[in-house]
Amino acid sequence: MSADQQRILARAAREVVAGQIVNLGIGLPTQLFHHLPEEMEVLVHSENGVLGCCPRAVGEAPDWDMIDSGGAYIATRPGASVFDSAMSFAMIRRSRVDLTFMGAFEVDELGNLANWKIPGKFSPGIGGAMELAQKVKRLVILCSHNDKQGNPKILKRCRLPLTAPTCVSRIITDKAVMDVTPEGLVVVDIAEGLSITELREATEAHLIVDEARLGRF
Amino acid sequence: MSADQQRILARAAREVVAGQIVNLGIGLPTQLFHHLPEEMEVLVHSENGVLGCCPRAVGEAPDWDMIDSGGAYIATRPGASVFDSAMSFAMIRRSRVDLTFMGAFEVDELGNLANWKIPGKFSPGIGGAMELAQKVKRLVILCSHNDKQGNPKILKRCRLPLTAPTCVSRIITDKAVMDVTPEGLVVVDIAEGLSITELREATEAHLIVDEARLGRF
Amino acid sequence: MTLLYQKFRPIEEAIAAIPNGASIMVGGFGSPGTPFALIDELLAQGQRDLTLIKNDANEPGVGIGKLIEAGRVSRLITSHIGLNRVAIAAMNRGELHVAMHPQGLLAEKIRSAGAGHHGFLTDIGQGTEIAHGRQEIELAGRTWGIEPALYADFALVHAERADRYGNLIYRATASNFNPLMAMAADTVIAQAYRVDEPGSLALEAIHTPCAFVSQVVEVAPATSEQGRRAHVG
Amino acid sequence: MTLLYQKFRPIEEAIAAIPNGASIMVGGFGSPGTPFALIDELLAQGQRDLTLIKNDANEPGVGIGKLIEAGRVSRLITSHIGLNRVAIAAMNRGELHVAMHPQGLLAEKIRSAGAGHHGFLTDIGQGTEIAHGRQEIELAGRTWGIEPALYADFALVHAERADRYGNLIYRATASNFNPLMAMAADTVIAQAYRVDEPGSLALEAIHTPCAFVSQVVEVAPATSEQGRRAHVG
Repeated sequence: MSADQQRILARAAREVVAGQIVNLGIGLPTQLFHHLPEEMEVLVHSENGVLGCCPRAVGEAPDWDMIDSGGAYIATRPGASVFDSAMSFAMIRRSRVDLTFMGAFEVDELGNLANWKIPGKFSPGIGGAMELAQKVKRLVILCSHNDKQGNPKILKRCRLPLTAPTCVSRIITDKAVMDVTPEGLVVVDIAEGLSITELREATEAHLIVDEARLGRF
Repeated sequence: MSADQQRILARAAREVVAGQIVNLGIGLPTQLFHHLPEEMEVLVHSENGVLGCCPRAVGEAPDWDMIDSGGAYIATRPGASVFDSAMSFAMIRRSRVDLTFMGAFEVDELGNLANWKIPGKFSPGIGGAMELAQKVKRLVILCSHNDKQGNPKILKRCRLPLTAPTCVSRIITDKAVMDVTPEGLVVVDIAEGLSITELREATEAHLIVDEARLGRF
Repeated sequence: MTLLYQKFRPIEEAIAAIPNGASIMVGGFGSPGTPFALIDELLAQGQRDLTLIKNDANEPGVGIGKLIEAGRVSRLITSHIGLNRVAIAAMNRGELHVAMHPQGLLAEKIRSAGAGHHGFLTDIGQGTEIAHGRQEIELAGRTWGIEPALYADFALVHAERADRYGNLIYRATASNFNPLMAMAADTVIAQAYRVDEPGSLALEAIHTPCAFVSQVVEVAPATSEQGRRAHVG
Repeated sequence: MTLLYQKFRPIEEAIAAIPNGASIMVGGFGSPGTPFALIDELLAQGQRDLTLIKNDANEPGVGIGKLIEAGRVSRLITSHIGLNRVAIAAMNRGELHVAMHPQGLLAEKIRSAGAGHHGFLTDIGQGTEIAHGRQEIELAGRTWGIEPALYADFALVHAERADRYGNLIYRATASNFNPLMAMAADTVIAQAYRVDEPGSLALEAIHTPCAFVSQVVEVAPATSEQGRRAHVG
């Protein structure tokens, strides 16, 4: 894992409040699993049908029947339960998940999210992302600020097919932490060593910055 | 219980095939419970959420959490399960109940059934009867052939609000066993000592009788 | 949603969250699964103008029968009230507005809300008065009735065992409407005969995962006839 | 429906009931809950032109991946096939028709059939391409999408334990789509690692009551990687 990804995860871990029910999307968000303190009373939901999953202890043999939605062999913590897919998504659609972290191909000023399909290139299906994005109480996006070619992923308007419209609350990238507000994207924190000008150059979306209140991470 | 009711029940018990899933409606059908041989592999469904109920053993203390839909304290036999109301009616709507016995205010030549409401007099709600009547694979009605005033209950057309249209397969009364067929009501068995003329006089519906094939019960 | 470690509460606090005019789902089919202790606390606290949603009306002097007799219920959405003559009399006098649904449709209207839907397509009741005035839709060459989902502000449910996060296990036929209502209401208050530490319940044995439960209270196992009597002898 | 005492059958007989062209729901999310033994028997018997309904396509050489590679599947209704590059390639070549649904809608389409409904009203996917062309209805001043129920001829499900009437208990995350499919298909074939006499399973622990299960077969606990591997390391 890169240093940028580590920084994103360390910052993301601060979003989690003890006592919450949290879902971790496939990819980078899944890694957050290892950044939550073991003693923290948090139940991690995975949409294949488990609430209260946690990493296996070092050296613990896999339970072949116990995976998360990313397919990793997991363990469970006290207070956990298992259930079928209908129950799992009832929980999601009834907004019983407090906080979800997801990756993104694109996010925009309205909080629109695209993370499942690149027409003509990548369309393996949407899995559970659509319902999670649309119904979770708080959706935090974890992604690189720019794609591998350096193109901005934080846009004025998403161009790819949407996962869900106006669903994102906060975006955490290697360069900034941004909140989706009625006024637009407000920069909350900016990466150590990065200037506001550099951040704006790496971003297509208009960013609202109040320097007096700006944090570093 | 009257001798007529006893005869209806004894005849009704012959309808049950070993290996079936059977539902017993409130009232007289519930009594059939006590007419099924204990060793017979039959699971009795009750719509409040149990499959495999049976009478409590003589002297067995009631389990306060274990009732049938009529409210009687019951026991369960090997192979039984308990479940919620959604599962219970899923079973009904998916026609997983092989055979249901129900009472009736009125039944008619088309197999229409009315057994839940007498406008202005009796309307406590329909309970689970509508779904059972509409979806069970085989519905057998157990009722007196005539009401307390001697009026026929086996009609050309039901006059009371229907429980379900064209749902009845067979009717067992104190006077006859009748099958609903595309041609109309065919008398299968007639009560011992009763003449066909007497049966016709007690019935509003047209009855099809093939004397050569007529049974007694 | 309540944080996990804040769910295990005294019964008075849990019920105090219910305002006048609330819609409340109440578990139970007859007596089994009826949350008698929560109902008694609601009776004691005095909330009124309630809309209750329950399979039946219990019996006179039992469960929600007490709330109806105390004049605290304006509206009852139910399947069958034949065993509560007091409720039938109140309905006939026009003091209690009663909406009746076939039992399985009532269960599914609640389950539909619990699943975050807004209704379902059914053929149940076609050809009967249940279908009169019901919205319909054409699909695949047939006509289906639309049954809207039934949501509520609160649910009062009864469980045999729980943990303090609100994971619930039901027993025997005391399950009935409880797990459905626990999903359908915005705020879910569960009573259980035993509330243990998280980790005490087998994962596969949990019927209602804690995510759906807002408050869990421990109540003494019912010892009175009222607390355990089924609706027919 | 099969009579209770006729449900416990040899695997060959159970699978032989499936004709060419059948629609078949297959349980499992990744490997857990995938009925590997039933799939292998289906592969051995040679039925073709199948429509499969499964959350995912397993992995190349695993589970339904084998049926797809053998050219036995004409159509796949699924949620996500990202872990089976062979299935993606077959889709891209036009040899495998793939219909994709959001996972929770797929689960509910199956559950809707299992409950004997014909669809449900949802707001999921509004504002996305999932809603394009979807039938809609106005209800309570809002527009809802209609998701039709998804029935099937057969379901192949995996359980941890069973009895010979077909009562089923699932384990850990091997539950997933299995209980829903067991309700939705006309004929349900269950495999279990252990099939006991009726009465061996606790009443409240049974997840799928036997009424839904047509055939139950006993299979050896999977010992190969293929039989137990999750879809990602």
